[in-house]
Amino acid sequence: METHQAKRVEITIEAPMERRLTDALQNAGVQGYTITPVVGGSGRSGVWSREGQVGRAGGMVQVICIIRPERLDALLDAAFSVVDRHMGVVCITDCQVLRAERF
Amino acid sequence: METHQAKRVEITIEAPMERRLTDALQNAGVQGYTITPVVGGSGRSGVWSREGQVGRAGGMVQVICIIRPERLDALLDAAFSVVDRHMGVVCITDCQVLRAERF
Amino acid sequence: METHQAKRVEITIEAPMERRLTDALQNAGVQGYTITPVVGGSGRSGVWSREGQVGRAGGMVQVICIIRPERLDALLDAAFSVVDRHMGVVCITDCQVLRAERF
Amino acid sequence: MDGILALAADNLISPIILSFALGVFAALARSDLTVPEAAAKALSIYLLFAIGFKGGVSVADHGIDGTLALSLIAGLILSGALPLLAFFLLKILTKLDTTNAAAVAGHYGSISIVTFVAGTSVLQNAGISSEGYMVAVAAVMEAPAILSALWLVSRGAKNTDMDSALLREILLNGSIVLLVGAFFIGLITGAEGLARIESFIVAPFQGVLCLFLLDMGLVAGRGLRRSRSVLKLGALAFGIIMPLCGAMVGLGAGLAIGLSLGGVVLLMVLSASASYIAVPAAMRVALPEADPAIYLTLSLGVTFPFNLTIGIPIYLAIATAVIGAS
Amino acid sequence: MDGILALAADNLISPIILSFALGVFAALARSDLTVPEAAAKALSIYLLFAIGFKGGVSVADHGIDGTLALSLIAGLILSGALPLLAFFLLKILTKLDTTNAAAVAGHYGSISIVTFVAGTSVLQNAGISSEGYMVAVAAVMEAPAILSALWLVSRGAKNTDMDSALLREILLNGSIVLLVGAFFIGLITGAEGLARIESFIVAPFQGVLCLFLLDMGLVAGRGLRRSRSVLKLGALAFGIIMPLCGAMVGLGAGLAIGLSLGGVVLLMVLSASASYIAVPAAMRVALPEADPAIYLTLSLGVTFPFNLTIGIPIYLAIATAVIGAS
Amino acid sequence: MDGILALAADNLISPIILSFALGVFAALARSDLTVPEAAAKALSIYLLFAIGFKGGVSVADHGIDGTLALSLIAGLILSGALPLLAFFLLKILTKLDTTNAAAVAGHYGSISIVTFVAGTSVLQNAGISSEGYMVAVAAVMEAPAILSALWLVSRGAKNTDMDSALLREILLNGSIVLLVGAFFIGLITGAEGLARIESFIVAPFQGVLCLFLLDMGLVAGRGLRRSRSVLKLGALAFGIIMPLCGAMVGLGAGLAIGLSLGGVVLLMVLSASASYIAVPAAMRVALPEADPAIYLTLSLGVTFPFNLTIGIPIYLAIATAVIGAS
Ligand SMILES: Nc1ncnc2c1ncn2[C@@H]1O[C@H](COP(=O)(O)O)[C@@H](O)[C@H]1O
Ligand SMILES: Nc1ncnc2c1ncn2[C@@H]1O[C@H](COP(=O)(O)O)[C@@H](O)[C@H]1O
Ligand SMILES: Nc1ncnc2c1ncn2[C@@H]1O[C@H](COP(=O)(O)O)[C@@H](O)[C@H]1O
Ligand code: NA
Ligand code: NA
Ligand code: NA
Repeated sequence: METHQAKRVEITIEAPMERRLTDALQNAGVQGYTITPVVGGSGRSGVWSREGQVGRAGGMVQVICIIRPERLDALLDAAFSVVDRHMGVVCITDCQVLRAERF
Repeated sequence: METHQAKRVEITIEAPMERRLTDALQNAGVQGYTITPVVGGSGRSGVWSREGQVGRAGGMVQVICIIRPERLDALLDAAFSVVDRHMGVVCITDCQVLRAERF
Repeated sequence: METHQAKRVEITIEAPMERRLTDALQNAGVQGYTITPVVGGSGRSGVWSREGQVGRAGGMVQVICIIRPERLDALLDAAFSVVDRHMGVVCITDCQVLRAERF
Repeated sequence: MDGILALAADNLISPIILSFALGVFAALARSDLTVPEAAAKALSIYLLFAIGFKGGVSVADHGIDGTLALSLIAGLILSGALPLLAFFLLKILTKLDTTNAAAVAGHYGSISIVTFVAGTSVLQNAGISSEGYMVAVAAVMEAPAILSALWLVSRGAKNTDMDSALLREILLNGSIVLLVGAFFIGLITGAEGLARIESFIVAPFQGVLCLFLLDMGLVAGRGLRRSRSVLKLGALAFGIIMPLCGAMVGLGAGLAIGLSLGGVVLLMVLSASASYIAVPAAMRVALPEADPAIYLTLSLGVTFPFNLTIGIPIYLAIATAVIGAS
Repeated sequence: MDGILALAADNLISPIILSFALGVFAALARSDLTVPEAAAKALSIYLLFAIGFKGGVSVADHGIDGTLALSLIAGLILSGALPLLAFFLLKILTKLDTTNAAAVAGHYGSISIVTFVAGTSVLQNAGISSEGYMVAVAAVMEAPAILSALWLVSRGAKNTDMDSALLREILLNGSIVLLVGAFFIGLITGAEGLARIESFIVAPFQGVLCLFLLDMGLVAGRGLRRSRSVLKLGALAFGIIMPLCGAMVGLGAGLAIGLSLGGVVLLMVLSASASYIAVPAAMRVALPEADPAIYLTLSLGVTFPFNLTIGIPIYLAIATAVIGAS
Repeated sequence: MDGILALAADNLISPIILSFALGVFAALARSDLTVPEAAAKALSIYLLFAIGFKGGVSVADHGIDGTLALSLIAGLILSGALPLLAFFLLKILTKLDTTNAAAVAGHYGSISIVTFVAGTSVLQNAGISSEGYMVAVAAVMEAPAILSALWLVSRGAKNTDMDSALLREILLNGSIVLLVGAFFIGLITGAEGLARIESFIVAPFQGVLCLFLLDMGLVAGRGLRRSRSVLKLGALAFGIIMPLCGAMVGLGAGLAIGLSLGGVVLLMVLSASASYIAVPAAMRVALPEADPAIYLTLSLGVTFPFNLTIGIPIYLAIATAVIGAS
């Protein structure tokens, strides 16, 4: 099966920033992303868990974007503008995709 | 610690197709996979979110398979037969695993 | 944008072992990790799903750690000491991160 | 006529309708108010269980009358036939291609259980009784419409992913199993069973419905906001004309099989309502090329609120006039 | 005898049992009916809170009688000892290895709170009162069985992952803390506290139980479907013989410490029931080599429905006969 | 004085407070007892809907009196002004930097709706009536405090991420929309609407509140366990002194605008309470440098239980004394 080179960018970000991040991505021309839930974690600011929480403040989500390599920089600039002063981890991996015309 | 080369295949697919995909994987001899939830996303067909939804129609899941490199093609053929006409993203990454005998 | 080489370790482990794993990680000096939910899967011990379950026994979670390459071995030793006799998959990928000082 | 207007007004200012409106407003205003998916599913499980159970108890109480079998058959036929009518209307009113038109048509043959519940509570407030087994009729109307929709597509030599697995999924989909199962539990345990769980499934029912409709309003509003562009005027017109036509067909069927006034109204409501849970899932599998934004927005964003607010009082008025006159 | 049969029949056609049956049916038929995990957990939190609270209020009302301490001690001993009996039976009836047999045995020393609730509601329907503190006995019976199971394995020089962290987890596991905590809240606030929250924890209780049992039926049915192969005839027999034997031991203990008829029946039910929440989690940690399919299917798929349907009426009949005769 | 102590004692041993205590205990003991996130959110949706609706019905019943507008204005001013007081106290009592102090201050200008509910139920038990529109006052007090906090930071030439998107998010945040929306639904449908859903939003209310407070106890306890180190003595003192000061300001405002005894107490409670849902989310966006451990622990771990247990009875006592005397 024919596969094509792409980049998988996984951004772990505070839930209250989610809409700002996806808006920034859209503005940077990134139309495809998938949001997955996060139930807890640990970092320099301590351990946290979503259990029993009512508000969105104390939680994070992951936004996963798969894009062509040449568009990576635009995406990272957009993501960085949002993540900058906030908690959040940006992790980029090389990957292969089927149906390259979709990206 | 000794690690072994493997492939990580992450298939984002519409929830109503989940059982069809896992059946196809089983038939192709892929016995190990992990299903993770997806809460929202965006693509060529627009933005969506699982919040408040009752049915499965408007949602996706991720199916993650870790397999030996030599079995990748069989898996992709099986996945593609299901994903083909449907929404869905297939993303393949090189990875290392512990305990290779399990894969 | 400047990126830095790192490792992404994704550990899929039974939910009752979650705290033991994160404790072992902390003891091995790994302070940063993110926990994501798993809703079902299949392996040598059969097919399972979290739907309708009340207890934690019949479920798994994913613990994702992003670390500097040189600290990978310490992390794997810690993870392996917990995963050893238990169900669980450890998958390591090369990745790039922004803001290397955080890892 | 005054009575109808009063009824319609009364209906419009009920907490249930206003909760739906609040949800739509919150979604359109882009508030972050949301009901968690698990909570929405739990509410729907409660509603299906309660509706089915009460229907079963009512049949246990009043006995099965001769029209039960006829009503079930009428339901099957209506569900199978209404998509043809819908398809025809869509071809006249809109420019949708065959696949999309068939997918939409499938939704209108099937039913919305919440619209059905709203119908029963309008009847209740008006002091009109109805056949308890109408719940079972609702259940049998869920699935045939899907087959009709797929037939409409395959007729055009298009490819559908229909197979036996899908057929089993359609017939055994969660909401049908729960509704029918609870119906039989109610039928078997009867008034005694009801007495045990009455303060769970009867007393708080209307309140739970408010929260469920709040959620449906949120989902509908989000859909409307995102799909404004796909809704051309013709499609909008279809979303209002189709339930009216469907209700007329339901009226004819109800009169033909001799249902009571309440039963006739409920059959009209079932015929007029459109699915937004079972059918969309089946369409994603069998007709992946059809655009969900179109069928979901029409069904949940246009027809559902239309029925809930003015549709039901109109159907009741028409049925009262026709049956009173005959 | 007629009375027992009538009671058993009455028990079988209650909405609660039928809801369980519906769940099993839906799972075996591979319907996509599911209860979200969060909803199932919420239901169980409600049930534990309500059960504990009502037990505490009942003790506050009737005062603590002399047998309270004795009952708690009896509970501890039963929970520790029943796994030995179970292990012995398993070695006779099945070919399970030591690890798996010990894991299963641990489940049967511990308890199922829903079986306990079903027991109290059968008593209630029969107009038989029982000691409110039996809830506390249920709580103390959760944990010791786990230690017995681990001892059974370590005796065989096998390795278990028992450590102080696990011990704390077992003793402070969520369901014990909630049950005991709610018991004390009920005890402290008494009838006045109950009056405030009665319409939440008493009136809708049976109805909530229906939905919870629907979910347990779904989980049990899914387990049965997937694990049919692991269930040999010997294991199946164990799943029915063990509760009967356990109930007899419970009967002896109840008589010895002088419980009322209702109390004796509840102690029998506790002894006969098997855990499917706390113990499985502990076993995954301490005995990862034991196969969950075996112990979960036996406990939830065989013993649970057996107790719910015919077990409890049998225990009540036996206790009535024995106590009436003495 | 005796009356107050009795009331305080009575308050302390209510199932609601004890449920909170149970949650804190379970979290500190590291029990794995948890309420799923979706269930916690569902409980809060229920509470907001019920509170808003009942407030609206009460206004529909008693009519709008002249002080409604005054009360809303008072609420807006209090919410905007209290953060200044809080900031001042923080600068005296603690060594927090400007950003953290401003973030904490914002929480104390805003309100906790559960504390408000606890206040209404203490009033109810004491047979004291209050203005139904106090719910609307609660709603208007949610947001202005956030703007004050941001002003406090920007004054120091620090950077805040305030923009129009955030402003819309604050004003249309889910809890405000639901509370105000339900208020209007109650106002429009009145006593008739209430009659329909009373057995859902009135009867089980206190019981649902118990489970919600169990969850809040768990969250607060987990916060306390993890953030013990960040809580210096000065901060702790602030967590108790600030609500007392806030209540005094609220008392003055309530007397000035001529509220009834009950209304004055509720305004005191609102002024004394601190937000832990809407404000934290806004702070994460606008003041990411502020440490959530500080503001959440203070608000939920210190001030919330203080108000719930002894704060409210004290405010009631003071208000009674002052109003009785005048
Ligand atoms: N090295 C890491 N690997 C994976 N997730 C991380 C890592 N560091 C931080 N995170 C996630 O990001 C959140 C915030 O991190 P921090 O800003 O360091 O407190 C944590 O709670 C984790 O969920
Ligand atoms: N480039 C992408 N990266 C990550 N997820 C994607 C991407 N494109 C599509 N998706 C996911 O797949 C779903 C369907 O995509 P589409 O078929 O393009 O509408 C989206 O809603 C996303 O959840
Ligand atoms: N090859 C694999 N790829 C992804 N997940 C796996 C794989 N093998 C096992 N798993 C996950 O690990 C769980 C336990 O595996 P096992 O111990 O093989 O039964 C499965 O239920 C899956 O969730
Ligand atoms: Na219809
Ligand atoms: Na037992
Ligand atoms: Na305040």
